[in-house]
Amino acid sequence: MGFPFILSIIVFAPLLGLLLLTLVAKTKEKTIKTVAILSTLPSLFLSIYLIISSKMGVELVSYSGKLSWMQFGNPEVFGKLYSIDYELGVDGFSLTLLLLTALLSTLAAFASFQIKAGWKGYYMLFLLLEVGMLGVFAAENLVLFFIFFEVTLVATFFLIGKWGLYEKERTAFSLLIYNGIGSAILLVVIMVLFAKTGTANIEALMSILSADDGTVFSPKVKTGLLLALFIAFGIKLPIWPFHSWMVKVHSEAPAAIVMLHAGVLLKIGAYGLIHFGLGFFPNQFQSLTLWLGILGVINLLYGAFLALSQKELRKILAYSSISHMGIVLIGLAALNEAGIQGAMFQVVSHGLIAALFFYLIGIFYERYQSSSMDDLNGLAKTMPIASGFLLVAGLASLGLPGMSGFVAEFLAFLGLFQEWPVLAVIACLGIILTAVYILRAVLGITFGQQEKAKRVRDMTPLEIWPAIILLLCIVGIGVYPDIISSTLKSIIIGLGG
Amino acid sequence: MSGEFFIFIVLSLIAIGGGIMMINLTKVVHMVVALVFTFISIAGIYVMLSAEFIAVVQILIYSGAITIMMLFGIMLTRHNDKSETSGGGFRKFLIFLAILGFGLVFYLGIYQLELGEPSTSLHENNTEQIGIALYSKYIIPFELTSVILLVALIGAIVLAKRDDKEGEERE
Amino acid sequence: MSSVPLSAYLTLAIILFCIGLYGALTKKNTVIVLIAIELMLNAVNINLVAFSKYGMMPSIDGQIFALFAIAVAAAEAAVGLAILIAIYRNRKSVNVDDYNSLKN
Amino acid sequence: MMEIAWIIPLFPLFSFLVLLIFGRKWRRGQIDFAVILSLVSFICALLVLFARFTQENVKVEFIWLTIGETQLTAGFEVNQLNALMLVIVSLVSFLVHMYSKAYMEGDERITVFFSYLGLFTFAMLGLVLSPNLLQTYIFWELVGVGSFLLIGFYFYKEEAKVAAKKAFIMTRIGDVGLLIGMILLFWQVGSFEYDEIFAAISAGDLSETMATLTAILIFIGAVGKSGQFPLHSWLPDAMEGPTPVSALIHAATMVAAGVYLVAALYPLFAYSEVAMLTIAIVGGFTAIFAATIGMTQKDIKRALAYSTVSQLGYMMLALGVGGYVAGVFHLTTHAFFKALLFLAAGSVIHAVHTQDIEKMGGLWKKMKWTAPFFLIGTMAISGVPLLSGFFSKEEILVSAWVSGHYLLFTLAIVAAFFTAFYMFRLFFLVFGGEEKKEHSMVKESSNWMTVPMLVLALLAIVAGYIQTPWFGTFLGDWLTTGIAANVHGHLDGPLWVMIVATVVAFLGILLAWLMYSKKVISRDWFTSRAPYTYQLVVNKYYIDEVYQYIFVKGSRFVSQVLHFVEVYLIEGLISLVTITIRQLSMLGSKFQNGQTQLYGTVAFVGLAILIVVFALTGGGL
Repeated sequence: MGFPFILSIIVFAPLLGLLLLTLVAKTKEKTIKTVAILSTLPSLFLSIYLIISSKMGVELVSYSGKLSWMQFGNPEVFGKLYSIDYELGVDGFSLTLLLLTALLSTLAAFASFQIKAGWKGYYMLFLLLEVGMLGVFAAENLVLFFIFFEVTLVATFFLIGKWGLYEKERTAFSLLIYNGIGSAILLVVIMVLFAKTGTANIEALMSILSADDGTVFSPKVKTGLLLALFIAFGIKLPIWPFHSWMVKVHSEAPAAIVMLHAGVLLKIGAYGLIHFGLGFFPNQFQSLTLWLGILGVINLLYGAFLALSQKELRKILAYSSISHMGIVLIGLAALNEAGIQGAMFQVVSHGLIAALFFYLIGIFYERYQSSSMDDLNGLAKTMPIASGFLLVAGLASLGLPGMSGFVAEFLAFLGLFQEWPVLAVIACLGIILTAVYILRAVLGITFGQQEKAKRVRDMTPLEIWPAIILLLCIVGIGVYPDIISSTLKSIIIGLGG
Repeated sequence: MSGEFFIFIVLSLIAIGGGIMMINLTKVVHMVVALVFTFISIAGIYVMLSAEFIAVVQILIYSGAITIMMLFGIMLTRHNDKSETSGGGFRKFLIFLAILGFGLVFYLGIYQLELGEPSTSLHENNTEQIGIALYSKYIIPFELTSVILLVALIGAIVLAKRDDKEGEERE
Repeated sequence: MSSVPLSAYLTLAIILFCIGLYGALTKKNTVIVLIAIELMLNAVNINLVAFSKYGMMPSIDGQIFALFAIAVAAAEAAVGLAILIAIYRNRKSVNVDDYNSLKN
Repeated sequence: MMEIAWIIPLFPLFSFLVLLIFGRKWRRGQIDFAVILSLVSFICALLVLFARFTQENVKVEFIWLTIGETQLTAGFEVNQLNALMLVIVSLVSFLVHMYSKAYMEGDERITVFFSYLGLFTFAMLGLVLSPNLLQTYIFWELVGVGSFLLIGFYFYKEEAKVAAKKAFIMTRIGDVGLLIGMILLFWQVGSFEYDEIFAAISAGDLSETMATLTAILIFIGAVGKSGQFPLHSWLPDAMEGPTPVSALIHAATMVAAGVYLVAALYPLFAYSEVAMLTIAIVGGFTAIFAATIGMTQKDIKRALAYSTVSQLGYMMLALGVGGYVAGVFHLTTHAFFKALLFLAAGSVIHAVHTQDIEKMGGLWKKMKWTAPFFLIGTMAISGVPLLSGFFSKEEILVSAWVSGHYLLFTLAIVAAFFTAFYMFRLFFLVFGGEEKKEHSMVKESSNWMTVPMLVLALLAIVAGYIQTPWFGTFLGDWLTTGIAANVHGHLDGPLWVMIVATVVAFLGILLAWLMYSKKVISRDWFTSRAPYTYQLVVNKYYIDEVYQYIFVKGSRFVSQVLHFVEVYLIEGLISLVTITIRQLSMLGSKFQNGQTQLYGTVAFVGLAILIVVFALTGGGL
């Protein structure tokens, strides 16, 4: 295994843009934006290239590799050589997420045009955030993963704290504290694993832990570690009752950042649960599935019910995200092929749909300075195209067949019905509730008489294309899911699902 | 009870008594004077430990120099000050408790400590031994100590000297 | 031969050290605080000298150390007093509680 | 021809996409384009049907999704049932396209309307062609969306918004049942394919209870889509959509999808007696229940909607009592005459600009074409002999009689009487009587609207002759060949059944004539005698109110409670944590008062505690 060139370029290409941006004067708005968008492109194209050249993620080994980074410890004294390498590598799932991240970053960079001041700082942080997100998915090493994980946290903190809406500082701190706690717990887990096994490489850990018959860790310790992972990633996902920071972020952060936040950052939680929780401790995971399923159903219904009583579109979507993450959980709770695949599909699909929603919210906000149902009532009259997209996004979100959300939901339920039929029946209530709150929100905004006779221009052609790209992805996955299921499949076999 | 032990008891009592008086007296000048007893009795202890030279140095430096210096310090500031202790009763109690615990633990650690045979040759030409050690083995630290003393001298003068500018402003 | 055991000296040192510590932490007058610190140093010196005689490897080194400690303590006392006087000139107080410029 | 049957739904899809993308430009050309595409689609469907007469079933599939070792497929299948449905759907769709060209003229969003029509037609054709349950479900939802979009077409009307939402959500409740049933079936059988499900059933791999459970769950889906009790109330509200939509979706095609689903999965249902009985009871109850409401409605479209609900109940009843052919047969004829009725009603509404039948009247002379067409439709639905409805209804009655469920048979007879009554009530009130002043300017609609009605009227007359006791049971024989379940091509019932049906129909017509045309019997003869019953019926048995109270208020209540939990419990816990931390830090900051002695104290006390603790524990902490 050589140096992971292509992955390194994918991950660090935005950093180059960041360095370039330091050279641009603060006032040159156009240049800054152009540089920023251009510097998100290499990652996008390279990840598309990667997914194609690896035959949809089947032959990926040749792209991973490592570089010795730091080593300590004396084998003669401690019996182990502790080494942390610079290792990048992807499997089908992370490759898909890598592509998703690169795509959403480009689109979000585009959507960031609405930022009114401080472009330079904004885009620099934005690119840093992208590096972090890409790195999280490409890291083959827990320590590296953690570093990138923290980079995203820091970047988001500043992006929200400086460019958010009304309660931006509070929100930023809320984000920082919750995720800080999660990170701390994650760090403890990583350190314990590292100290006991002497390696931080994910694959090596997987093979060590799966071959472990209680000599490295006793089963109780493993359960404890798994629970710690649940909390660490559960905060990120978020699992009820750790969700309130995320609602705040959804309603206060700039729309472009929420695109990335809901689209990618929340998915790190799911990615971590699947990759580490399930990958490292499959047996313990098995014994916790019932609780996971119950939490998933709570997430699903709780989010749905709360979305039902909100007035603000952003909040509705925040609770809808909670609800949709419940589907990830129930998919994992099923712990069979269909369920895990459903969870993965949901991760990708919700990323796309949430991004589309918040892209539109950014557009509404630019024109109306609001995303409340009261202020936007009757939007179909003034902005027919945007309302059309909103309606489609809503339909996708409520799991309309032919769109990606359906495939995910369907698979998750398919899996859950095999394992926990009673839970699944309760969870099915969520399908109906989702339809109710989504329609209430979407129809409340688009339909009806426009009382505020404020004339605004509809989406310009330039604004339409990101929405179309997202929509094409959503419909593409929905119509022919096999296009990514083969990519995702490779990991399920690895997990022994 | 041997005579040596008797002397030790007496010296110790004087030393501890001086310390306690230091804590309990109210006038600052009295406190410093009370501590002179302690310093002198410590010198006596040194003699018992076959360290005549140190005992002499102790009397010279502590009982003489430092005490006098402190008295000067008091006189130069607020000589008739009555020193109340700071902090509330709770804090004092807490400190007392902590010190008690601390002392107790260490006492438990040492109260039956015996480390081999005592030296028998220390009192023979004690000063000579010290001189030889200082000028051979410890020559570099010794010289460094002189540097420290020099620095302290200069530093003390600089610090204590009234700043001219400041002085002008004051006057 | 000797009837005074090592532990007696060490106990004396501890008691003196504790008294000094108590004084250093509770007294308000800065001069007393300084002198209490001297007392603590003295207690340590007793230890050094006691070990020099009753230690595991008795030698003159302990006494030398005590000498150095005395020298440094003297220097410290001089500098401390100088600082005290400098502060007193500014604040017109020797009360430790008034020296709270660390706060800002 | 049959191998390329997949192309049939693609025409409307193409039309949908083109109109959606280029909607703003070349309006007129695009509409003609849409109409032509729907015609092409109809012709292809017709060719497929003819091809199916001579050839075997065709099934083509590809892998849609891989789950581990299991492969889910998608594709299409042509058999008798869906070949027939293809023709019905594409024909009605084509006629409605034509009709809408005139009906929607002048609406600035006409291209949007046509694109939605395209979407719906695509979904409906796709539903019909589906070879497995999963694909059926997919298109099942898509037709729901098409319906939803079209109901909410007049988006600025509050009622339209509410109706669209209601339609979507209520059908979705049914859909969830279908989804659950489908998934349960999948875990039992290991496949979504109809063939394999039937094979498993005939092999006896499915337990009786499981079959009943899944069948009833799937039937819930059909209940939602076909507006059966208790999920019927969305269908009358759906009349907020443009009338051609009501004709296409809420009369002829989509609402019949529930019946189609039961028919397509007939072997599964036939396997479980409980399920069959459930279907029959729900269908029979709905038939009479909706018919009673239909008698009191004042809105022409709502009256027709309740009639649709009632007729769909009839079909369900037929399927439930084992009349597979009867159900499908009625589905076919109903599609024609109900579409005709709706189109005619639309024509009337287009002319008089009201939907209230009290404000109509005397239109017979004004609308030379529409009125006879409406009469034909009315006669057909009432079961006047020699029209299509007569034959299909008679077939259902015979099935019910033969199956031995005499109570259901009685229900069906009574429902038939009610049907004849309320349909002719409608007819007499709208077309009979005195001409109203405000309608003096009323004109007959354009040819674009009358021609589709003409076609449908002809079909409403002749469609019955494919299955009659006299001229042969062509439909039944053809439909039942090669079907897994034990169904009969035709049942020979006693002759008196036919006579009773006829008599009942005529009695209903007579009563309506006496009440609304001759006015011999006072119109409030019944209402004055049983005012409470009348109130109950006119308010649709307060079903909507009950739902409003239980479900809408209920979910809002739960939502409020959870909101409370969110705001006070979770946020409260969080603020408890933050307040504790803040208080602790305030306490901590008190130590930072700049006094070295305090710092020293704290440091020393900490050290002392550490030392003591270590001493006590021996350092092995």
